[in-house]
Amino acid sequence: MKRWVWSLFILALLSALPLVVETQFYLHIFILTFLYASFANSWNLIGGYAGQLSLGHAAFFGIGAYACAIGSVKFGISPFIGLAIGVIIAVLVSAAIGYPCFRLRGPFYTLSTIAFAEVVRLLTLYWRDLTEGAVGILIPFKPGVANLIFSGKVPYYYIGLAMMALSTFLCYHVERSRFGYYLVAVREDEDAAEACGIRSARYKLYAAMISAAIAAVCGVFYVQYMLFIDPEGVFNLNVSIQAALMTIIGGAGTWLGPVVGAALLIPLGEFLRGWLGGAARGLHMAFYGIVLIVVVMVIPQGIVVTVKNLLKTKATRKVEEERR
Amino acid sequence: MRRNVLEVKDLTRRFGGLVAVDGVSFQIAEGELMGLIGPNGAGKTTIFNLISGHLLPTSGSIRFLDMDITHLKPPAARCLAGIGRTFQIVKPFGGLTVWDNVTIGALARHPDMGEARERARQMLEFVGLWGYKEVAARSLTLPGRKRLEMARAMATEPKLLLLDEVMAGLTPTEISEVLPMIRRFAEEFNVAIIVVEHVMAAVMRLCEWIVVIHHGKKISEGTPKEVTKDPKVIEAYLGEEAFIA
Amino acid sequence: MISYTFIQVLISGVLLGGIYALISIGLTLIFGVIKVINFAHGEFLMLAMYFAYWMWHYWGVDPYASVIVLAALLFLIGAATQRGIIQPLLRSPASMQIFATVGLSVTLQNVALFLWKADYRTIQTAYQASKITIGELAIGYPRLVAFVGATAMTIIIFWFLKNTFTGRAIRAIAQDRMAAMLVGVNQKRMYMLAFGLGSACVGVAGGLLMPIYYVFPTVGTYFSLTAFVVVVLGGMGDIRGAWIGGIIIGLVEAISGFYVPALKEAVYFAIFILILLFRPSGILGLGRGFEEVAQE
Amino acid sequence: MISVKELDAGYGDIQVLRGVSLEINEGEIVSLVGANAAGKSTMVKALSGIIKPWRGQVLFDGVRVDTLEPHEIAELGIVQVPEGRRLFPQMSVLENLLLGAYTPRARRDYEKTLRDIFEMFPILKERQNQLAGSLSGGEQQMCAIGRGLMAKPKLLMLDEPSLGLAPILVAQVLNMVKAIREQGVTVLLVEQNVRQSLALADRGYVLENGRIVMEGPSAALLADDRLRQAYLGM
Amino acid sequence: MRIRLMSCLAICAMVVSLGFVGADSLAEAAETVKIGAIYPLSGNLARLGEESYRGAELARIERNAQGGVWGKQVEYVVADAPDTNAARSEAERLITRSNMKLLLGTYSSSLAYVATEVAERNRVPFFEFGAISDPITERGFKYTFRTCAPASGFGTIAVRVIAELAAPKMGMTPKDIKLAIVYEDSLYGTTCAKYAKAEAERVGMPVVANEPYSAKTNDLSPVILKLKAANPDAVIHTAYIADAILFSRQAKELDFDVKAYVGQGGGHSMLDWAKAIGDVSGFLNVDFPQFKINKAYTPGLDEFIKLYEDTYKEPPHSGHSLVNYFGAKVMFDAMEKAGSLDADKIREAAISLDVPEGQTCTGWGVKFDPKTGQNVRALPYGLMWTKDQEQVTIYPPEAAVAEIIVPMPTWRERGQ
Repeated sequence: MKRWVWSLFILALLSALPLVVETQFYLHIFILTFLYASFANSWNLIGGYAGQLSLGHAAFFGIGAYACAIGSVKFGISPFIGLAIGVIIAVLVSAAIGYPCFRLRGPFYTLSTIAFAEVVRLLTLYWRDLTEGAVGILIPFKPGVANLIFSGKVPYYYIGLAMMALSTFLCYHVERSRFGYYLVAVREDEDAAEACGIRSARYKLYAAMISAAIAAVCGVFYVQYMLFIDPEGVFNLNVSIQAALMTIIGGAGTWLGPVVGAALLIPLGEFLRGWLGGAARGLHMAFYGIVLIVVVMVIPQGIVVTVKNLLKTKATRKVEEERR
Repeated sequence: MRRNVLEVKDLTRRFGGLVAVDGVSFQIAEGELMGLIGPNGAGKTTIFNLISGHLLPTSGSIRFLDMDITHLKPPAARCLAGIGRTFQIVKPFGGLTVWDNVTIGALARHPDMGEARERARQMLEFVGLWGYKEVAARSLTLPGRKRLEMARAMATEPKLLLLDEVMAGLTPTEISEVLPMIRRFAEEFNVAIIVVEHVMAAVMRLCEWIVVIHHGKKISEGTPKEVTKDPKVIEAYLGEEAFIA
Repeated sequence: MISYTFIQVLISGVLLGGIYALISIGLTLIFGVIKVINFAHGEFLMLAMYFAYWMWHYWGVDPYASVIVLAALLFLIGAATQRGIIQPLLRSPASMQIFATVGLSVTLQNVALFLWKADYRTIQTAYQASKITIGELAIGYPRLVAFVGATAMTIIIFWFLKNTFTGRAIRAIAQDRMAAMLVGVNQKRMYMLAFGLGSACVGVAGGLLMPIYYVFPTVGTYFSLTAFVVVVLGGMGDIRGAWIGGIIIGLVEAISGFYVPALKEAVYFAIFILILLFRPSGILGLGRGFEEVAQE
Repeated sequence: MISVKELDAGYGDIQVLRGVSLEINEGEIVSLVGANAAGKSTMVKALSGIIKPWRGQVLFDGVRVDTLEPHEIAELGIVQVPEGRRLFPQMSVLENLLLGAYTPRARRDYEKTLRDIFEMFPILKERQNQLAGSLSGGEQQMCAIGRGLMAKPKLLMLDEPSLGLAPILVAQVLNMVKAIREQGVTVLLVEQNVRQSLALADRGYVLENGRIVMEGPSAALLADDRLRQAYLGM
Repeated sequence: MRIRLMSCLAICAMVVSLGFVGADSLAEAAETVKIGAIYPLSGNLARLGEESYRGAELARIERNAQGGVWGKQVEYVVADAPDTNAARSEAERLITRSNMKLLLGTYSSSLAYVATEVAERNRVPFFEFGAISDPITERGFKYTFRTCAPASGFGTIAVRVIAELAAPKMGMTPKDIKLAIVYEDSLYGTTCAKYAKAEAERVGMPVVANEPYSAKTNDLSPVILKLKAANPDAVIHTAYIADAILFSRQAKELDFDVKAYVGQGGGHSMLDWAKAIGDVSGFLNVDFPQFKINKAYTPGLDEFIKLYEDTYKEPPHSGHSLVNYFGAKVMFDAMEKAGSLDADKIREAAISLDVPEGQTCTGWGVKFDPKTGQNVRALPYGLMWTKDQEQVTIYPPEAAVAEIIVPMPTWRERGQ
């Protein structure tokens, strides 16, 4: 129960923050952190729990964002309906792509996801009439709840916070549910999972669909916040890499991992860009790369699990030592 | 009369030109313990894979509890039908705790998390791993992992349990601990158990009935006594009388 | 109807294919032996091209003359990557190897961006605009050199793998690691050699490409995705497959570029996905060691 | 020539060998027999350096070799013909044989060795350009043995050479083992086919569950009923 | 227990990082006027971003030497924005944390979209000096002002150069000239090409080919072969540097010749392009003012070049520095007139500026459209490359220093 108390406490703390913090820039960083944490949560479902290493997740993010932007700018549809459409398209596409691609293993699955995201990017460039191609879509700044556009940061802050809290809660719940157990079982050993009565293909597909849905929601939030979207910005390989990066650094397959990863990397990245300015401009991405290599080689399980292990009660450690 | 659980008829499986399993038939009843033995590469594990659905047969049929499961896919469906198995090379879900491992098995019958965990607890107590419930499966010792696999398979509440070399690599003391446990599976849960095993002494002590496979064919079957006396079996294991010397 | 234009398109496609083959050979070699996909392969190409550029810029070395040095440099980089990053991760899950090389790729790209800025650097040589004309058809000299270079490299590497003790040892370790160790092959050294050799190929490619293209920090991404496509098409680990795959993708790109220019990349990525799904062993079906990794 | 002292070995944390000691003298054929999974192959792998012993020593001509890498052991002349042959299936017979002579010591006069081997196995000469994967089982075994001999072994370890062969071929292969010994190569023969291999060997060791349970001259072992028990459990 | 620790860790990490970011907020110094400057100074856009920034910086140095604005020294708080996400963050940071009341930038259109949007929401005036995409000033923003020519101007001038200068020399009317438009398919190329097409249609010039391609391509021969098949008299090409080089090299290989070839800034403005191709005499280009221009039309240009060379010890890389220099000067004038950094006063002052063409260092006049904030007296120039790899101004006639050469030499005539 303590866990709940603490979660609520932190949530309350974060909720109270905008009352104290007046600098919009800080709120902006929090909003970005919430967004990326949610996006990383989405990646975590398929990449962390189900162990399917996708580097094409930007496609779903982009599909959500574009569906909403096209809907509101071209057809005057409310962004709420755009959101629904984006989620539905993302889910359908993820099912259509996931089903055949799950047969591929290791690097081949990863390659196929990269190729898939590229195809989506190229199609976006190609369907100019709908997407404005490389020009991108500008959303007119018309504040209002109906348009899901706000003039201040605070509404975005709370929506972002809710998005992160919900997706994290979802991951938390998944981790403790039959569904989550099944995903992890499939990741750890597919044959053994089947022998335990788990239809591995089906559960991977479910995970891909839920994950795509969350990614699409993140995309919608992104576009409503940025009010501008272009293929370079959302379908970039770096977008997919970042989602994976944060999850892996935080701890793939743990509900807290993506949040920790995002909370570390986003502010750090903003800080590095501001501070490294001048002499070391642009080095923050190189820094990300090095961190990734180091994490993979030194603490492949990520920060959360490593810290957890350090904190393990003596009793558990004793048992483990006895075992060895 | 005990009810027949599994009936295998003329089971055949080819890999390219190689006939790994060649027209094998046998059957097993509730609560029965059967040994499936044979020299290296005889095709025992292939037979297990055919029964558990990890492979599909080229010809022949498999009946399980009055149901034709010859082509039932995927393997998960067979588990849900009531066939549990372990793997020759143990496949625990390494990153998960012991309790979680068995819980995953139990979830097959108890969708409710609480029930599944309770069920898993019972199985862990049964195999004597309850004390290690929070330990990561991969840090268990080999005998521990073998027990874990059995507990996980039993947690799916099978009517038929396939044990693939659960005693290989264990010391005689460890084996003598495992034997009664397997016997209790059969007795207390009324499950039919087929054992593939290389530790002959253990198989002979454990099983009521032995089927001997050689080069994919069934060459003999009977009680342990009958089988060990069978010249065909001796030849399969020890080779023909020397004729070069 | 085969018009002159169409033939010219085909010629362009084959020449472009040569360039793709050039870059893909190293990738496929590394995969074939170590079963690791080097996601930083494109960045290695970028490094090679920068080296070629600096050598031309400071010492006036013709890029064609610098290929030997480039190959040696890249060999060292490749061997060091294998020793320092891949070897410690050999027993880790494939995902860890993927992320290590992805991390390397991100790092190299951004360090290059920092050190050398985003400027496009080109070199000027006397021959780079010259061409061979046959009737109305034109074949650019540098592209022809790249094509011939790719073909020669395919042949040389193929010969090396076939006819030398070391080459056979590399193939042996790719086919059966344990058996190769038993005949006395030093696994670690062969892995370093294979990674080095695969990277050396990209060094040669850098030298041969410099008269045609320009170098900038993200030039690798222009080629690496295509190289993945080529390698999968040709069959992972198959040197000849990489050559043929390169030519095919070159042709596909040229032809689709002529008819549906905006979608030409989409066309070959679609081919890529289809190949992965339906014929993962590649066109020649020689991509050994692939099925075990690729499919259930 | 080889002496193994109190060797423990296994995979991961699975212990297979428990305190095994054995001796092989120069020019002998020693047979290592035992039921499936008794630890025979593990023994051979430990000798080749494929797995590192946990405890104990392996001395080769008085020098410790258990700490060496597989390729260094191969260079010393301890050569294994692995279970299941493990040929390089995508390479020709000739390439497989040449790879046998990969170590510098063997490479020096590999052409002569190759001629000798072609003389010994004419069928390999005939098939030298065929892919090894396309050979029949018996031919593959000969190719594997040929590959082992190309390394100019001082000790040749044959792991289950008769596995999966028809009886007539088994006899042929085992006869070859005799011929190899006559060329001055010491042989460690690991076999399921107890009767035939013991008939061929000078001495034998019986492994059961990772321990040596019997040892002695072959004839004595063959006569002992405990041998059958070790295999069949009763 | 565990959860608590982890959560605390996460929160701490965030707060600590924020603290670091916070540390760089500069102490307010009363005697300086601070303006936020957003440019891409790292990443792929850095090259021209840096060049643009230099121009703005020179204007500041000059202004400070002359006594600054309202007698106070001007200081820039510079932010690096390599991509749109960063542009948004940096704009937020400058406005809400560093309390900037005025922003300038950005060189790149997508960065401008995002940065101006943030500024507008916060009622902070934004002076855009270099980004050309038209929609930047078509969103009805009250506080966004663009001093430079928009993309539509590029397309228009490109067609006018062909129609007004080239056509008479070729003995043709604009309606006879078969025009091909080819462009890289990102924001920049697409926009320029769109306006070129519109202008061609307006003057009745038939467009026989309209070919987009990806600037990331490795091979342009299919595009060139398609153009060749369409057999145009004139080509308008919008490209970045990489594809400009690739296109020209492959055009040379494939002997693709036209009578008039007009680039639209970007790659065709760069000396690197000329160097990579060799003989580029006769190639036309539309761009911001370059340095070979009728000096009578551009008073102050020489002083700018001198200032640049004195400050950076090298000649300007491109006209980007010049237009940013021009833009900053206009901005300072507006500030001076407004008397304070109050957004509405700045707006009022900017709109009231009125400078005719031919009296500034760029030759551009100053007159902001009150509806859009676009400087309506800024149009790009028609340029031509010479044998010495220099660009001379050929259009408009008042600014011209050379005559157009049509038809331009064929590749064969160029030799090599």
